[in-house]
Amino acid sequence: KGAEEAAKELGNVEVIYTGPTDTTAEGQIEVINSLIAQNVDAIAVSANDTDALVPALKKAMQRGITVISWDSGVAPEGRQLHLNPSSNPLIGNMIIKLAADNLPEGGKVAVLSATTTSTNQNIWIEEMNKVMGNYPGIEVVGTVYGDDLADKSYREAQGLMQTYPDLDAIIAPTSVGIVAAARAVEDAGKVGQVNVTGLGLPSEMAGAIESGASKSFAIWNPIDLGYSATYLAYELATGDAEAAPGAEIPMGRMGKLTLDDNNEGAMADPFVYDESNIDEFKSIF
Amino acid sequence: MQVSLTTPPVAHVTADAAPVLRLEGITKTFPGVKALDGVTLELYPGQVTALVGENGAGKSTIVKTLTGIYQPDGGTISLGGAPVHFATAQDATAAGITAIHQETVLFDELSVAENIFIGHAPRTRFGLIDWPKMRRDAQEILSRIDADLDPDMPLRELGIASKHLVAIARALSVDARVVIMDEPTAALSHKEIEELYELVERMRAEGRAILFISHKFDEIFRIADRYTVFRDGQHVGSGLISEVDEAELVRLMVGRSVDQIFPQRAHNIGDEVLKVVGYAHPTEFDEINFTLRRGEILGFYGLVGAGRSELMQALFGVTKPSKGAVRIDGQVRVIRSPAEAVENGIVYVPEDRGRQGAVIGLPIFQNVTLPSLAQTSRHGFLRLSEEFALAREYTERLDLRAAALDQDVGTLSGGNQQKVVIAKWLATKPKVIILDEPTKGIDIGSKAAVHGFMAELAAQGLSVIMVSSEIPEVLGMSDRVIVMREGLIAAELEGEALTPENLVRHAAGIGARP
Amino acid sequence: MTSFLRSREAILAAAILALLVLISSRFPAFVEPGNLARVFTDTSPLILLALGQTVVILTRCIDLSVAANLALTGMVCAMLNAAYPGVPVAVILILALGMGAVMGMINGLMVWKLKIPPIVVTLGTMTIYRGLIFVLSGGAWVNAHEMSAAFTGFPRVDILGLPVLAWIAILVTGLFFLGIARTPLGRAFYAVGGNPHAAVYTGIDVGRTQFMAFTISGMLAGLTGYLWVARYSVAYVDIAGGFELEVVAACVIGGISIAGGAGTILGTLLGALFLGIVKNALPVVDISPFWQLAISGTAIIVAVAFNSRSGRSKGRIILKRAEGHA
Amino acid sequence: MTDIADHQQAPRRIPDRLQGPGARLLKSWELLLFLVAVAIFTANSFASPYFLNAWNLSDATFNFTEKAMIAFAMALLIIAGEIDLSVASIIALCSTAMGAAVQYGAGTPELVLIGLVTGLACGAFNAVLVTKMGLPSIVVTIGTMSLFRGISYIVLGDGAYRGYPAEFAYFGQGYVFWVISFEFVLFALLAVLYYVLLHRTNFGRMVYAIGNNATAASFSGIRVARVKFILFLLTGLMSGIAAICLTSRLGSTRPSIAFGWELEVVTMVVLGGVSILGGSGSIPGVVIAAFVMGLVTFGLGLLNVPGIVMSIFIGLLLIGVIALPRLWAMWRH
Ligand SMILES: Nc1ncnc2c1ncn2[C@@H]1O[C@H](COP(=O)(O)OP(=O)(O)OP(=O)(O)O)[C@@H](O)[C@H]1O
Ligand SMILES: Nc1ncnc2c1ncn2[C@@H]1O[C@H](COP(=O)(O)OP(=O)(O)OP(=O)(O)O)[C@@H](O)[C@H]1O
Ligand SMILES: [Mg+2]
Ligand SMILES: [Mg+2]
Repeated sequence: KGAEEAAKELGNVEVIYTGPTDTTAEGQIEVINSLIAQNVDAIAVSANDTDALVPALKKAMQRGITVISWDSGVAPEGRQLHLNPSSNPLIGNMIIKLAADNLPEGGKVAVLSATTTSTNQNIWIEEMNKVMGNYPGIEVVGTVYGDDLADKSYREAQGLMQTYPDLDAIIAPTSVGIVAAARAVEDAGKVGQVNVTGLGLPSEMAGAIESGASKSFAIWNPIDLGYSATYLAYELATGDAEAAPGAEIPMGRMGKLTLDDNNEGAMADPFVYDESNIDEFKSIF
Repeated sequence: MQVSLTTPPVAHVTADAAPVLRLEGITKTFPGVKALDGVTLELYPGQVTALVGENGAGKSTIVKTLTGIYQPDGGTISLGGAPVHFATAQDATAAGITAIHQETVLFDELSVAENIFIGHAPRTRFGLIDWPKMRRDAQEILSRIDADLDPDMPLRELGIASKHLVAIARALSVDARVVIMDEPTAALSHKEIEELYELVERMRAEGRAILFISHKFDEIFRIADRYTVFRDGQHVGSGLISEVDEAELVRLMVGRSVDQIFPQRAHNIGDEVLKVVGYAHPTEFDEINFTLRRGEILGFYGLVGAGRSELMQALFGVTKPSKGAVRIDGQVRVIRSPAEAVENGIVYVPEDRGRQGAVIGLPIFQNVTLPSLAQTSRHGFLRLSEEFALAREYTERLDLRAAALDQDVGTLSGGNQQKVVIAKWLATKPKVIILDEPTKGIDIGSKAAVHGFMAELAAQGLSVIMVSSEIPEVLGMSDRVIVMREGLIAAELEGEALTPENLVRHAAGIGARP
Repeated sequence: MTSFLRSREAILAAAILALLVLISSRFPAFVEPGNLARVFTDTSPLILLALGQTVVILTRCIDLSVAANLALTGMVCAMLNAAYPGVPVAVILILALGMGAVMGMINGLMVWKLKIPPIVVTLGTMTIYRGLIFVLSGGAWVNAHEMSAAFTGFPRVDILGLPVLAWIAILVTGLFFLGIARTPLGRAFYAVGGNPHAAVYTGIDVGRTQFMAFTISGMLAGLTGYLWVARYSVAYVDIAGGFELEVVAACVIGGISIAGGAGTILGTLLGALFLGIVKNALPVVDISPFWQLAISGTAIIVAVAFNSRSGRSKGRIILKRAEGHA
Repeated sequence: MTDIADHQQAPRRIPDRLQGPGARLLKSWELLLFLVAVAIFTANSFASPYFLNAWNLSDATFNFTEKAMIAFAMALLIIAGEIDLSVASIIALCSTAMGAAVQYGAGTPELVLIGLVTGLACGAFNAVLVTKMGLPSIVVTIGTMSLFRGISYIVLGDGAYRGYPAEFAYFGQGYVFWVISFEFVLFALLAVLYYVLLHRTNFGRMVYAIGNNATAASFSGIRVARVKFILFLLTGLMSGIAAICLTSRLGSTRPSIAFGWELEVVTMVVLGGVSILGGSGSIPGVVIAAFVMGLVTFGLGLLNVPGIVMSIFIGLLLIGVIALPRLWAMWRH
């Protein structure tokens, strides 16, 4: 939706949106190949495998196509720049802060992560661990993987509550995982004892906030993300901007993106949702 | 023999008794075989009609037509005077016709009681199967035939004879007007056979019509009131059993005198080729010793189920014997697989042609060259021209009737399929060829051809083992005959001793029963 | 009784008990009744589908389309609920059963009337049903807030300490025990798979029976589709992806012979529970969930090797004197 | 025609063949499939202006080359009446083994060797279970499908192996000549090899015989278990080769690599006219089916049809090509 908004603003842009129907890297490569074949000017990809897409994207760049990755990244050699929805340290800090804010006395938290082939979660968890020192009394007791499958995430969340009967919070930095974890908490009758937090979409989490299974969670605005990615791809493809460390590239109403040494940049801070503002956003995204 | 005891009272068999079941002009054709050709059959209430005929005469086919398993191509069936049509087996059961089929049509995973009642199990008020009643009824039927079987036992745990009793119980579970028994005594022991006879007596007394198919003349003359004879799918005679004798029945069945049809041949028998010493198998056969000489035809006779096929398959390496040795041309050979048997010059034409003989789906020439690929190929690569040449050579020698050599062997008639299987083996230039029921299910013309080239093979110095259940064939073709019974060699007959009476006596164990 | 103790089911039950003892030695909480009930509830969808698959395999067929059928029915139910929140759950249940049954019938008809091998038919319909979800939904998700409370709440309504989902699994298992043991159709499944040739002799229509098996399997897949979507409160294209193999695995572990005609409902139930317990226990006993796949693979191989060993038939005995010893 | 004339002159002579090569070709499945392929090709070139472009077509071949390599061996296996559903998992395990070797500093030759040997070992494992223990291959390979990939997951978890040597990239990304990729050359070479193996050697003949009637084949002196053993080995080996190509193309290994490929391979084989019940089928059929599937997915890809919708077409194609002739026969009756 955001991509179309940007396209309209820019005027001469046509957006081909394919996927997310291919969950395997091999499938994404086929899609990229067909995009290359159509001589598109730019590809903006949210990868489900950091490395596997690199050869295909390299080929695209060799044929003069602008390649950027957004949200879930590709290794640096496979793209010109990467747009992070937010900076990784910020997210890492945010997710643990959300848990800690509700645990003034400290407590045990566990992480429910996503699929085994996406890198985002691991980076965030890494960043989170770096700042653990700032939250005394909070103990991360374990990390499990729900593969971004509703049923598996649900089961893993159940498992966490059994293994650690005195668990205080589950952090799920994945939109599938957080919904499933909230369900599991509700079904286990542990609303109030176990707080679910992490990254999720207001539309999916509205129920969990209402029931109290989740006190708060965070997310960036996906519409803004699509908008920014489209804008960046346009700027690079038209040659108006160049992706190099330190460069500042405009992205319309979202301001400018500043690239770091890895040609990565962060869009904006994640935004926190709780019962005070959930109703306002749940019908938007 | 207690013939006098069971000679039926003449009052039963009056000429004006109306048949309860009447089949007229029934025709049934299978690809390549006319199994039934306008046959007529009548069954009378309170009488046992014996149906006799050679293997493949069409006896089982008429049973299947009568029980709704096959649909006849033509003709009428009338029950109690009214024409009937059976689309499924259940229709026939509902009309009061029940059968013990020749092949076991039972379910290994189901219990004895259920095997008896499947398709017509007693139901409760709610339409559910009433297990307690089914068990009780099964128990009752089993005790009626004196079968000491637990109704709850899974069938797979029973031996073949017990399974046969279950099949009999199944037929009796229906209150039927017409009871058909297709070779019911073939798998039973002496005691069980006696009990079966008593049962037939009882059913006759109850006024049921019974069709009794058997190859054993003694039992036919003991329990039947009437007879009907089929030959090659045709009705060739029927009447009261009291008005025929054994010789007349045989004449009707065979329809020709024995020496007329079998080829004359020179008996120039050479050295010993094969010697089997002390062959044994835990469940199939024991103490098998015999020799085979060059140019000889050795017959193996026995009732169906005597274990001949198992012995031959062990010689061919399909099953492993537990003891014993084989010498070929004086040297001890170990044969663990058919491949090794072929390498040692022993080949086997199986009884079950469709399953073990011809590779249906492959063309004729590929069937013929299958064991000879090493000959026709070069460095493992096929040479089609060589294959066609080899296939042509042997199929033409056997006078195969086919449209082309690349025709699927499945489209040939039974006899011609048999020729393909034999051609396949002749092409390997074997020392010993084993033919298991070589003319089973083959029409008369092809039979003569098969007999003709058997004689020719022997004349050329090949040694032949022929397993056959047909007495005329055994007598007409063999130089020497081994009779098997219950997995053992019962007798070895030669020269003067080779008479039908001797064969039957040893095969059935009459006078030899311990 | 002794024959039961030697049966596949008893051995599988013993294996499950051993597994539970092993887990409880380290994590006593796992075997608390409350948790076992949760494990059972969690395994309920697998049980439902495995029961349907059982009758299909009994008739010498296989149904690879169950997971896709589940997902399609689930999506349709979810979309219906999102569009018309007022439609009562009873109607949705009937719709789910009916839609699932129709998809099963399509499989069954192709097997029965066109004589296409079941594996080819269901391989094809598996991709078609799955693709239709995308066509219907345009790839969009139906999320919790779009579903009505009655819709998502139904499977988790608590009756006597167990959620409705678990009760449905118990009810259907009960129906299967009854239906397989006490109805002519139930017995026909065994007859058709065990000896299709002989089935004809007893007046059973082989193709029709297979058709019925596919219909039942499809119907259960449809029912599970609604329950699944309601339970996890989300419907999207990939739900239950690859679940069909887990379903077949449950049957195989439960001793259902892939050659047809052999196996029991109890076996399937135990096979599904075995997989369910393993799946639920791994996160608890802190074995990496990455072990799960290898463990279920090994279980399948061990089960099939074991079943073929115990199921070897004795064969017939010609040598009369050998009969006594064998 | 001449054959029949001969037949009339010498009545007892049986002609070699009933129909000439032309008539046989006309009735063949391969021709039907070839026409389908041509139709799809034509439709694609009208539907998308980007279709008729050498580089694009070359890219399109990657959609099927690796799967087709496995499909060749799978075709033989299915013709012989068995099946191997573990092929995609063998790829995962081979790729994992190679990735692990990279961490120990293995060079390209060692990697290739490890990939092939791992594939063979997996094939041998299946073969022993099926031919020595007499277990049904469909169940065994559903089991090993979980087991092999499961081992990859145990080894790798959510990690990945990368850092493959630069030369290793050649197998999946190299071009032999202009737009002709190494993978395509390998595919073509294997197609010829398998054609010869199945249609021109004794071994191929035995495969057909076994598939049509394993008992009769065994009764004809064929060592059935040995032939099947070799076929499982071949399937494992081909999966190893496919693993080398795919790993090279992706430049990294994750346990989810090639997920779901087993069904695509089986679909390709069945679409190629191989009877799932065994006994019939041909390599040319499988080759054309590979092209058909590649063309369908690439053509629809150019129209930006999502992958999942493409699978509907593949599913319909699979059922349709089998059902339509039967429906036609029923309708004419
Ligand atoms: N299903 C079938 N398909 C093809 N041919 C068949 C079939 N059933 C029987 N025949 C053929 O029909 C003929 C009659 O067979 P049938 O079984 O009726 O003989 P039979 O008199 O019962 O012989 P036996 O004494 O050996 O039991 C045989 O030539 C047989 O090969
Ligand atoms: N496992 C079995 N259960 C029931 N019947 C069987 C079984 N195996 C074989 N039979 C039946 O036994 C009969 C033949 O047995 P077998 O071939 O061993 O005996 P045989 O002495 O060689 O007789 P023949 O060669 O004349 O048939 C066949 O009619 C066959 O259908
Ligand atoms: Mg008969
Ligand atoms: Mg025999």
